Amino acid sequence: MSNKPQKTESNKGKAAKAQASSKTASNKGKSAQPRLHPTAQEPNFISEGMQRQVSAVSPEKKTKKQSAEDFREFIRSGRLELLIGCVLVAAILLLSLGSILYTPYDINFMDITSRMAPPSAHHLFGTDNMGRDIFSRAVTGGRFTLLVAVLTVLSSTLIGCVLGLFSGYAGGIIDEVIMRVIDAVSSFPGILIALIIVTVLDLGRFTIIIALCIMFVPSFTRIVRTGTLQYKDAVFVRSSKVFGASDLRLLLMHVFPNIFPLLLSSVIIGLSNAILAESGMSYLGLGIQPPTPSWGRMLYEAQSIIFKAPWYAIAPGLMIVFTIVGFNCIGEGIRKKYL
Amino acid sequence: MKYISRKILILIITILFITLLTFLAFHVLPGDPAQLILGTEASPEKVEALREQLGTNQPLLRQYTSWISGFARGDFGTSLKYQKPVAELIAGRLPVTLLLGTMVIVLTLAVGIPLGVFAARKQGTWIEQGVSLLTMLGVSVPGFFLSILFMWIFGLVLHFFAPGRFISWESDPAGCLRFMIWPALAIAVPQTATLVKYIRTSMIDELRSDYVRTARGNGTPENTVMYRHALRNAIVSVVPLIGMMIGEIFSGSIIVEQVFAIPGIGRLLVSSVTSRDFPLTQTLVVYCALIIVITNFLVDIVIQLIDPRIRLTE
Amino acid sequence: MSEQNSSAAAQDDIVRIEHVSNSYYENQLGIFGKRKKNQVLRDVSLTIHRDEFFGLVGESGCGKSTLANCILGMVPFEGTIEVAGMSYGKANRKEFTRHVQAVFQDPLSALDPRRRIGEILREPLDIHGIGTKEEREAKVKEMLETVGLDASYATRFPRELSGGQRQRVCIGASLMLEPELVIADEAISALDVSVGAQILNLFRKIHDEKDFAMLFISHNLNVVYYLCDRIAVLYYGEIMEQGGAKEIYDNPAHPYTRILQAAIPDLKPGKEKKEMAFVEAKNARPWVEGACPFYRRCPRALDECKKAPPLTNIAKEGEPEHLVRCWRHS
Amino acid sequence: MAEPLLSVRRLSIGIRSNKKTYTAVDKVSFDVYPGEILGIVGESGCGKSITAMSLMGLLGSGVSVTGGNAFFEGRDLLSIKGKERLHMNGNRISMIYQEPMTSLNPLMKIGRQIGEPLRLHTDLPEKEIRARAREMLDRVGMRDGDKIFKSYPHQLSGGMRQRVMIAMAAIANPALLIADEPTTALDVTTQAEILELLRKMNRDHGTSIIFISHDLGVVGRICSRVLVMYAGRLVESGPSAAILGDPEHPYTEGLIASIPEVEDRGEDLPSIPGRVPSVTEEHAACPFAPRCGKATALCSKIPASMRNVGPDHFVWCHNVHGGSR
Repeated sequence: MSNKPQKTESNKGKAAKAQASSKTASNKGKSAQPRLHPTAQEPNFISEGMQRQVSAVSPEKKTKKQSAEDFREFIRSGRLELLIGCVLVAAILLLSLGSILYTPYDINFMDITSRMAPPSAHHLFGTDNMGRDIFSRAVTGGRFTLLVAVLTVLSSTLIGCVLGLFSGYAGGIIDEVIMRVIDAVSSFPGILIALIIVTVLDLGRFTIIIALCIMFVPSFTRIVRTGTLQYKDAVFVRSSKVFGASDLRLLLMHVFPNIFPLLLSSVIIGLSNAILAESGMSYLGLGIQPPTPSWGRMLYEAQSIIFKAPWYAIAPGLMIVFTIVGFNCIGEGIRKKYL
Repeated sequence: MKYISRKILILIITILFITLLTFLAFHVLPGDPAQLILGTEASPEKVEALREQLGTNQPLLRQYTSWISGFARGDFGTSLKYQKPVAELIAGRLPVTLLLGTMVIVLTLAVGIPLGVFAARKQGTWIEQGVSLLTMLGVSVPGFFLSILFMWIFGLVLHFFAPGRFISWESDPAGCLRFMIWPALAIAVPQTATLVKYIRTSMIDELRSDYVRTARGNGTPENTVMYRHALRNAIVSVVPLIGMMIGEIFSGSIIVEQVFAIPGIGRLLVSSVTSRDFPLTQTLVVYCALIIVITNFLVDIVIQLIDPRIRLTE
Repeated sequence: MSEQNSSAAAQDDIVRIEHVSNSYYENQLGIFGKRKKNQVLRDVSLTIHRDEFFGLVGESGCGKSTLANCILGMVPFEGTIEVAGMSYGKANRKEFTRHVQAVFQDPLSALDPRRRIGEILREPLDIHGIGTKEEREAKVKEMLETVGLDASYATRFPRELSGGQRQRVCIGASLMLEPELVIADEAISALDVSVGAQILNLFRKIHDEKDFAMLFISHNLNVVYYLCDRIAVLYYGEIMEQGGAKEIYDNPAHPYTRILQAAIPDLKPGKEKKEMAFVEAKNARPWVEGACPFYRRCPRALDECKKAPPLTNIAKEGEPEHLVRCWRHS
Repeated sequence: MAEPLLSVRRLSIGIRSNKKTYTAVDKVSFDVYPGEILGIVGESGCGKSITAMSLMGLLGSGVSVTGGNAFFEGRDLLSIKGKERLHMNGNRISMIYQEPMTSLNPLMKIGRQIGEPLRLHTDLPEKEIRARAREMLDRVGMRDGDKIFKSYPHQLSGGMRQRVMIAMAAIANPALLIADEPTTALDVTTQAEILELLRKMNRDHGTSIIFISHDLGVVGRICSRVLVMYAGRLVESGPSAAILGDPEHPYTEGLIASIPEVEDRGEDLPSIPGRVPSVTEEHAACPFAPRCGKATALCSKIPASMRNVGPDHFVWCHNVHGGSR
C-alpha cells in the first residue's frame, strides 16, 4: 500500500489534542505519523465459519440453557424441514417419473379374478373395483398431477412476476388499477374461477392448467409486488440509479435478485397448493379427464367402495399428502434459511 | 367517515367489475352457448329456440343491462335443468352453506388462536416443534381426502353419523349439527393449521418488539405482556389474513358439500356446471363472489376500528 | 483543504442552484382524497465553486436531503440547477450522472447484499461502457487501494464488511466516474466516532489526489465547521445563513445558527458558551403566513419578522460574502 | 462517600451462537451513588447496552449473564426472578430506550401507557392514576397535555415520544433510571431539551441516572462521573472533567482526539487505526492492544490491572504510571 507523501500541515492544535496526539505518536513527530493506516493490516472481518472460540470461556459443559438455545438455533436454521422435504419429494418424483419406464401392471389392465383385492405382494396397494392395479395407476396419476402443477406454477409465476414488478415499481395509477383487478380476480374463490373456465372452454387437457393459472396469478403478483415495494426505495437501488442505471436494469439486476429467495419458497409452496387444487378439480371430474388416471379422480372412484376397499382411497390420498408435505417442507426450509 | 364512504365506493366498483367479468366469461368467450348445451347434432331450430330463450341473440350490451337489472330486482332467470326460478333454488340452499361456513369459522378461530398463542409461548421447545409439525400436516391434507376418511372412520366404522343422509336444520337441529360437524371439521382442519401458523409467527414478532421490552421494563408480568400487549397487536396484523381465509373456506365447502352430499350452494354450483345450466351457474358465480367481497369489506371495516394507525384523524 | 488553495482556484462555479422550490402532495385518501400541499424547499439559491467542500447543515426535516435529491434529478422542482453547465433533463439523464455522484448515510443498506464488492464498484463502468473488461478490473483494484481497502476485498460480500469499510466502498463507487460533484448525505452520521474520523480523513486525502467539489450534508455543525470551506444553514426549507465556515464560526449572525452552535455539547467542560435556546415549545408564537420561518421560536424576534426578511450580505468589502436572512442584520 | 445505591461486581455476559459462547462483557465492576448521574461511554459493540439490559433482566434469547452480581437495595439484580423482579422493574429501577418511535404500544393511548407502572406497583384507584399520569405530562414539558393524553403514539414526534417514555419511567419515582442512548435518534436541539429534562429530574427527585451514549460530548455535559468501555471491558473511569480534560488511557485519548472541532481545520484528524474487534474474534489480554500506539508485548499477554491515576480516576493499562490500587 504505497503511502503518498503527507502534505505538511501547520502544527497548531489545542492542548488536549496536542497532548493526546503526542502520546499516540510513535517514534516520529506528529505530522509524520501516517494518519490513515492501510486497513489491510487490521484483523480482517472473520466470516461466520472461521471464528475461534474465546479462551476466557468456562470448559465446554452444556448447561440446560445452552442446549435449549442450540436447539432453538437448530429449528431456526430450517435444516430439519429441508431434509424431510427433499427426502419425500425425491421419493415421489422417483416413483412418478419411474412410471414412464415401468409400472408393475398396465394402468388399464383389468384382472377380473382379483377385484378389490387387499394390498399384497402382487398388488402393492391392492386392486380397485375393476381389478386394476392401484399402485400403477397411483404412480402414473402422480406424473400427470405433478405435470399440471409444475406448468401451472411456472406460468402463473411468470405472469405474476411481470405484473408484480411492473405495478410495484411504477406505482401511482398503474399500481392502483392492477391491484384493483387483482383484488377482484382474487375475490373469486379459486375453485369458482376453475369452474367458470371449465364450463366456458371445453374440457381439454389444458383448460385445467389455464384455470389453475388464473387462480394462482393474484397470489404470486402480490408476493412480487410487496418485494418490489420493499426494495424499490432501498438505498442500493437509489445509488445505482445515481450511477445512471436504467429502470429496467434496476429491476432485473437489483430488485429481482433480492426478491428471488422469497419468490422461490413461495413457488415451491405454490406447487403444493396447485396439487391440492388440481386433485380437487379432478375429484369433481373437471380436472384431468379419464382414462388418464389422476389422484383426485381415483379418490372419487374410491369413495363409492370405501367400506369394502378402503385402501383404494388411502393410497392416492397418502400420495397427495406426502407430496404436499414434501414441497411445503422445502419451501419452509428455504424461507427460514434465506430470510 | 370519509374513509368508510370511500371504501363503499370501491366495493360497488368491485361488484360491478365482477358482474362484468362473469358476464364476459359466459357470453363472449366461447362459441355459442346454446350450441354447447345441446351438443353438435341438435337441429338448428332447437338451437335457435334455445338461443331465443337465453336471449343470446340480442346485442351484447342489451343482454348485459337486462341481466343486471334483473339481478338487482332479484329475478335471476330460470334454471334450464330444474325449470325453476334460480332465486328459489338459491333461497333453499343458501342457509345450509352459511351454516356450514359459520361452523367452520367458529371452529377455526376457537382452536386456531389459542393453539397459535400456545405455540408462541412455548417458543424454542419441543412442544413448539410438535405444533409446527402438526400445522405442516394440517395444511397438506386435501379437504376432500379428509372428508372421505371421516366418512369411512366416523361414519361407516364408528357410526357417529350416517354418511350421505343429510338431516336438515328444521327437521332435527341436534341431528343436523351432529351430521354437519364432520364436513365442518374437514374444511376447518387446513384453515386452522394456516391460522395457527400466522398467529404463531406474528406473536413471535410482537414478543420481539420494542414496546414489549418496555412493558417488561415496567415490571409487567409475562401473562399480561402476552395477552394485553402482544396478542392484541398480533390479532390486528392477522385480521386481514382471516379475511382472505373466508375465500378459502368457501372454495373448500364447494368440494366437501359434494363428498357429504350436502344440498348447499357449492353442490348446486358443481351440478349446474356439469350440466351446463348457464343462467344458474352465472348467478351462483356472482353470488359467491359477492359473499367474498362483502366479507372482505367487513374485515376492512373491522381493521379500521381496531387499529388506530389506519383510522384517519379528522 | 488549506485556506490558500480555495481562493487561488479558478472561481468558476461548478454548481449553480437558483430559486429552487419544491413541494410534494400528500394525498390522504388514495385517488379520491384531497391533496394537501407540503412546501419543502423555499426559493433556495446557492453556488458551489470548483474543488470546494461546501457544507449544508440543518436539523431533520429542514429539506437538506430533498435538495440533494433535486440536484440528482430524483425529485421534481421549480427553479434551475446546473452542474458543470449541464442541467438535468430526461434526455441527458445518463450523461448527467457522469458529473454528479452521491454517498448515502446508511452503509448497511447502501450496498446490494447479493453482489460482491468488485461487481458493485464495476457497475458504474458497466453502465456507461467505459474501457475493456481488463481496464475496468484494474480501475476497481486501483479504487480499492485509494479508499484504503485491500484488493482482496473485491471478492467479498457486503455483509462481511464493517460499517466503516462499507462506507469506503460507497465512496469508491461514487468516484468511479470521476464526477465534478459528489454529494455526501450524512455520510458519517451512522458511523462510530473513530470510524467517522477515518472517513473524514479519507475525504481529505482523496480530495488532494482527485479534484472534485463536494456538497457535505450533515446535522452536526462541528463536523461541517471542521471539514468545509463554505457552509449554508437551512431551516424549514430556507437558507438562514451562508458564508465561509471560519467566519460563521467566529461570529454566527443568525439566531438559529447561534442556537445550533450552543446546542452541540462541547468537549471542554469549562468553556461556557453563550447559552442560547429556542423559545420553549409551550409558548411558541402562532404561525404567521409569509413571516420569517423562524419567527415562531426565535428568542430575539421583532415585529418586522412577521414579514419575510431579505438575504443580506453583512461582510465588509473585500471579504468573502456572508449572507444572513434576518431583520436584525439588513 | 455515601453507601453506593448500586454496586456491580465482576459482571460477565456471554452470547451464544452456533454452539459456542462468546464473552460480550468481561468482569466489569462499577458503583452508582445516590443522586449521581453516571455516564457509560463506548463505541458500538463495546457491551454498554447489554450491561444495562442485564441489570433490568431484559437480555434476549442467546444472551445470558455468565458471572458476577449487582447489589441494589439489598438484592442481586442479576439473579432475582419472578415476583421479586416484577416488583423491582418500573418501580425501584426503570429504563428509557434509544428508539422512541417503536418503544410505545401502538394500540394503547398515551395516558393509559404512562399510568402502567402505577397500575402494576400500587393499588391506587384508576382515577388517581390518570390524574398522576396527566400531571406527569406537564412535568416533562408537554404542550397541550390534554390532547396528547388521549392521542396514540403514531400521532407524536420523536422528541414528544421520548418525553412520554421519561414520564412513564419516572411516574413510580424509581431510585435508579437507566437511559440507553435516549437522545441518539433526536435532533440536536431536541436532544438539549431532553438532557435538560433528565437533569431537572435528577435535581428535583434525586433519582440516580445511568446515562449510556456513544457521544462523549453529551456524556461530558450531563454526567458527573464517566466509565469508558471498549470490547466488553472497562478501560477508564473517573470524574467527567478528568476523563475529557486529561484522559490517560490511549483509547480514551484517541476517541477524544478523533472528534472533529473547528480548531482542527486544515489538518487530518488523529484517528484510531483499524476497527473494533467483533465479539466472535479472539481478544488479546488487552483488547485495544492491536490498535494501540503504546502497546508492548506485555499488553497482549497479561490483562491490565486497575491503576489509580488521580482522585477517583482509574485506568486499566500497563503503560500508565500511577499507584496500582
